[in-house]
Amino acid sequence: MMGNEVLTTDALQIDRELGQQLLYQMMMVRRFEEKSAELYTKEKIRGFLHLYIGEEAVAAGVMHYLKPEDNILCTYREHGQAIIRGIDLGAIMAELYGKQEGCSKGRGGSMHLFDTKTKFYGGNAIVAGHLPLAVGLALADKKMKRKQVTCCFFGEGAAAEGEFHEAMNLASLWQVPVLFVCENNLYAMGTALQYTHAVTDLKTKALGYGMPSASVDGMDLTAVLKAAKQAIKTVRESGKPFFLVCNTYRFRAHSMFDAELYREKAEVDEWKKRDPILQFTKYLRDHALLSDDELKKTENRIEKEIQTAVDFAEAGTWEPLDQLTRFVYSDPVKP
Amino acid sequence: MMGNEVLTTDALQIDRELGQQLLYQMMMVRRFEEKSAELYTKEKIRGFLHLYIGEEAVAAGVMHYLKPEDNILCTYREHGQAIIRGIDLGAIMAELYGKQEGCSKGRGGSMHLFDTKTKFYGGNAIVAGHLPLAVGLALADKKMKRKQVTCCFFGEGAAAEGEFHEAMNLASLWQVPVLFVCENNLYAMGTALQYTHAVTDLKTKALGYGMPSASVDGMDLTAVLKAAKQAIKTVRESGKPFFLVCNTYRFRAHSMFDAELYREKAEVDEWKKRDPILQFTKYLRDHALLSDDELKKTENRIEKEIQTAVDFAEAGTWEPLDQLTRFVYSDPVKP
Amino acid sequence: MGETTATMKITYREALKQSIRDALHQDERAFLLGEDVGRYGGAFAVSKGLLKEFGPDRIMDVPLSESGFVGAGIGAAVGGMRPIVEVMTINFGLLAFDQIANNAATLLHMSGGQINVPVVIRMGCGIGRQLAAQHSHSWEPLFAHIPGLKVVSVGTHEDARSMLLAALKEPDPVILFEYTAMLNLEGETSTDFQPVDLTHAKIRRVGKDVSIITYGAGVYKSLQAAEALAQAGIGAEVVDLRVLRPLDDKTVMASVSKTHRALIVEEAWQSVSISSEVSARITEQCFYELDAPVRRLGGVEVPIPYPKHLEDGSIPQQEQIVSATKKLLQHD
Amino acid sequence: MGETTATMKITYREALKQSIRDALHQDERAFLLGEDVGRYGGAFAVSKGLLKEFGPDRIMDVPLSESGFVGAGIGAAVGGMRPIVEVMTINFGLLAFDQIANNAATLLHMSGGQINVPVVIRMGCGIGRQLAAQHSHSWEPLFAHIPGLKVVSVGTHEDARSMLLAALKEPDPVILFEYTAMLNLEGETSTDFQPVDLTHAKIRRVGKDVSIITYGAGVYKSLQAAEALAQAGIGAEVVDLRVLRPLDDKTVMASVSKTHRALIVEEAWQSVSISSEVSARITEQCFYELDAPVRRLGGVEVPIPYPKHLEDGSIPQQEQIVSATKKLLQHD
Ligand SMILES: Cc1ncc(C[n+]2csc(CCOP(=O)(O)OP(=O)(O)O)c2C)c(N)n1
Ligand SMILES: Cc1ncc(C[n+]2csc(CCOP(=O)(O)OP(=O)(O)O)c2C)c(N)n1
Ligand SMILES: [Mg+2]
Ligand SMILES: [Mg+2]
Repeated sequence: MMGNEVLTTDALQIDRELGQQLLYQMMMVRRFEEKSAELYTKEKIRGFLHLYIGEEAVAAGVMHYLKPEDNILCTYREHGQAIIRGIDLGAIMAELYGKQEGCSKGRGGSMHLFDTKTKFYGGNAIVAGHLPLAVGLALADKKMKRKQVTCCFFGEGAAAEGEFHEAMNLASLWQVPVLFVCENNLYAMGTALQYTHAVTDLKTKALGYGMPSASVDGMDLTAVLKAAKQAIKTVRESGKPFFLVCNTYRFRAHSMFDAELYREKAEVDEWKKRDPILQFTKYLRDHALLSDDELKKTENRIEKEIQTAVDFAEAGTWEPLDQLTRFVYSDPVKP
Repeated sequence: MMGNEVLTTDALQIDRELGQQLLYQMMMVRRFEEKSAELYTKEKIRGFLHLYIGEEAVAAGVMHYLKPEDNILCTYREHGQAIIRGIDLGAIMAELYGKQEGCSKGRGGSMHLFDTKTKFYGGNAIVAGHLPLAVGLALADKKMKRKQVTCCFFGEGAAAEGEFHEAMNLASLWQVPVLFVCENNLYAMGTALQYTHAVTDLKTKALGYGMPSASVDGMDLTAVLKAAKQAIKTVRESGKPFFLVCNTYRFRAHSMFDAELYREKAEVDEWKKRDPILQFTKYLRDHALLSDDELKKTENRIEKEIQTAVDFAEAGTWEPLDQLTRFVYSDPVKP
Repeated sequence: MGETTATMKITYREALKQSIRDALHQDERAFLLGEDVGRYGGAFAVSKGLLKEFGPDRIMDVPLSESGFVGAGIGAAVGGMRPIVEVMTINFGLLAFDQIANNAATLLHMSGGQINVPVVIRMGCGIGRQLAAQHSHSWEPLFAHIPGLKVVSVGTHEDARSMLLAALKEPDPVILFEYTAMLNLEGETSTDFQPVDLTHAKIRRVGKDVSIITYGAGVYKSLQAAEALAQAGIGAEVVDLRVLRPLDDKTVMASVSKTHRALIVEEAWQSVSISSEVSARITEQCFYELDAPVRRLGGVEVPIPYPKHLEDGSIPQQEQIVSATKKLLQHD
Repeated sequence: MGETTATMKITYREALKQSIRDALHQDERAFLLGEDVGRYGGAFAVSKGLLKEFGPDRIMDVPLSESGFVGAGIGAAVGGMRPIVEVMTINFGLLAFDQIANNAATLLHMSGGQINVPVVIRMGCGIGRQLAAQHSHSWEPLFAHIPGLKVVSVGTHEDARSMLLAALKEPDPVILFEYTAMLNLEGETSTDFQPVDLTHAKIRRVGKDVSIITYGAGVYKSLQAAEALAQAGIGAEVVDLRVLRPLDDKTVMASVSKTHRALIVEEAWQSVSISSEVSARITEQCFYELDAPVRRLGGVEVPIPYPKHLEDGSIPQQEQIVSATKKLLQHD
């Protein structure tokens, strides 16, 4: 019958269940976003839509080690993190539709997924603007003596902003437990890494802040798991920040408004050979942790769940126009 | 009679004339500022007044290698640079008075000395706000194929601002000839270095930008000269930026509104033993490059020149109130 | 209101300090963070002594990095603390403006009501100390443009003593402007500090002939002008807006409907300012009550010059308030 | 003016692009720098093809660092170049606001007239693409508050084609707002591009009954509303402010003195806005000409929501302009 090999990497033991769960997460993110792109074409989803396709191993690998009480902050390219965090799929899709059943009541859309229940603090669309917030959340945890990690995702483009510098320095000075995860997908919109940073080995940046750092192949889930385990352990135990660079690639355009003039198709194709889902599927198969049948089942399950989410979003309702000015100020507290 | 020893350091040959000229510059800065403090007490000078006393070797040493066509940008603590650059002493003092004969027509005051004739671009009072300007000036030079260096002074406190990060990265990416001079006087107002930066060896910061760097004892003029010569040579020849950290100390309060609660008098006294003027005077004497008589003459000359400057400022005139809205927009160009 | 209460003399600085002290005593989640608030004692000595009293966890010195530490304050508020962030002066506030406008002011909305941001951001503000163009800004209008923020202005000793405490009770971000030129000013306040509310403008002086509407450093100046006007037999009502966003239209319109004339006084540059907004609202809401066109007396539109006579000339002074008011009354 | 000139159809995007091309051809000191202006072709394809035509020294991609590269643009202007700095959208403009307000706007003044800052800073602006709270700002009022800046708004194809060229001739910093929601819009312009001036508002449509005063994305909307009003027999004059700082009072007052009624339309949040200022000035300068109170129709004061119906509801639409105008006329 099926192999039940248990793989011990430095990071963790990947048994059948865990392996398939991680694969499921990555596939779900992939399929959800493919579906979203389709729905965008159908004008069900509007505004900006930034896909994570190709980068799934980063979120899956890093977030595996986060606990429910840990804080998460992301960029506008955050569907992957939102799904893996376990925000209700229907609520995410409804948010992309702008329905009031969405996780941000439809007010935010794709770039602003929020869910305080799972400590998911956006969905932030000012590049690097959430880094100082992450430091502040961690500071609050430290002050309140909550042993939590704040995990903050951002792109390599963000690392050129002044906020990166200020946030890194503050986190290190204050010794607060933030994991800074730089998703280096080599491009900031159409600006390649070498035009954004004078130093392209990004972990070098941490030296100026006396912060421990590591960089890892972000296309390889097992490598991300290994690095993330170590990084999160360090943060959790020391209460201090860590800078983790995940080298990855986005297979799709920056957003739905992108003619991709700035890179060659051949380059994209080259990277697609390193597709994290293909790689991890092969890994599981090679170690007899995944059968064709199981894969098929996972695929089917994902299709169904996505369909349910889409149905939920379709059935969702528009917030009445007369509620337009809600959420500007808090409702007065009843004494 | 007098020795005529010529000293060859790695940096330069200090002969009698040069040695005394450098000493004169530092003493002039010192005396000018002491006088300014006195005039502040007399309410002749108002607003903020930031003294450079203790840090004179930094400006004297670095600026020795600048050419007339090089650009200079400073902070609000810029009397030293302005004097050494050769802005008319009377015009500087008149500016401190706010008279229209001042180098900024009295509009700027102590924090905003400007003189385009000597390519002196302020006197900038938003901490780190002039760093991007410096990069831009250097970019213009590069584009116009002018072989000039832009020398930008700022404090170690400024290096925590996002603008520092952005300017360093841009300068390095664009390969523009900026010398970044960090005047590390250990305090940003009352906040000591270790509360401002997670990494206190400031030249480490340059690593994240792939920029060459050096740090030097900023109390020792000969050391500054040596480091500056090398740094400016590098910038001038390569057309690329350099990060020079000068470790120094301010003997006086941050500004005239400072009770100095944040440091011990003993610490200040300790540093005063390393007074750059005392050190360099001793150096010249030890090498028989300065006689008592010459020193006395220099002192007298300085007294006189300062008195002339004060007289000029006193005799200066107030800009009529009906001209208040000048300099908001340029006067229309006559066709 | 009618009752006599004991009063005491206190400087504006001391009133501010005592309000911070009270805040830190009342709520253990409250802490102060900003440049030089601790070891230096505050750039203007407002927080002098507090580091010793409360320790470095509650009086936090921060590096020069306005966007970073204001953003961290916002994050800490989201995380359940009650940060009092001090931006040394409003002149450096633009460096943090993105954090304030794009994060503090929008998180509640973008999250569909999930996230409150109970942060208070204090900024020293205004002109009057010969600090020249980069250090003399009156940028209240910029912040008052942003929905999601409550923007308040501390124009009196009473408010200096109590406004912060009220601000800390708000579930939403409050920008609190203090006036550095007033720090040494002594004033009379009640010894029994009444909680102030953060929704209402306040009539600082009752009058029947004209409404002088103002805020911040304009309040005492306008009160002095009103004294002078009283000598000339003119009853000027002085309205201290206090809350610059959202504006308390009711109090303003009630006053103007009574006096039928309005002069709006502010130190900020006049174009696109609080006085523009108030003027427009009066036109919209009580045009037919007006016996004369609404007049504004705002800052001269020039980067502030260093010399005293030019600096003084850049903002409305008492004499100008008096003469503008008189002119307004000649409109009958 | 009476003469017939040949016209052509052009999109707003293409008009902007051609103006940049012309600028780069006309002045070798001019160069464009901004995020993704080169290899990406411009976030909204405005500069597509220009990298190829002009090379990377004149079409410079920059890292995400708004304060840094805007400041560098200011510095390069001081150094004798004529930088056209693109801040991708105004939403990121606050990150550069300190550089703009404290450096670009003050250097001339602080230096006593020694330093000119001939920089042009272009910002994509406005709402209308469902980009939600952090990406839909109409922050023209914030910049219009700052003396030392010229602030202009590109409301028509004609201005899209020519305003940049005029801006580059200015010795002082110009902030130039373009409207991303209009990029695909086709319009008619003269083939013979007349230099535009940067001092005057422009009457886009003559009318005698009411003045609709607007700018930016409000211009075409107001013109459409005016068409609709014409059907109802109402002659609306449409005034495009164009220059938001310094405002051209003369053109505005002439129009209002003629029509005796004014509606001010803008998409920016209404409080402390351009419309507040215009309203206040009308009150000050032609109160006695008014047959009805000045009315404003500005943006609803809410961070912009993502869903289309709520987004549309956040700004004045044509129907509202029509109905507000009619209401204004019932005031006789
Ligand atoms: C402050 C700011 N500037 C510019 C933008 C426009 N923009 C959105 S995403 C992006 C590129 C960001 O690149 P990176 O940080 O590498 O993240 P990625 O999109 O590659 O995941 C840019 C320029 C923005 N949203 N915020
Ligand atoms: C952006 C900004 N924040 C705060 C201030 C107030 N301030 C003026 S000088 C100063 C300290 C600067 O320290 P440093 O850069 O080390 O220079 P130093 O004064 O020691 O020469 C501070 C906080 C300012 N002027 N600008
Ligand atoms: Mg990227
Ligand atoms: Mg210092």
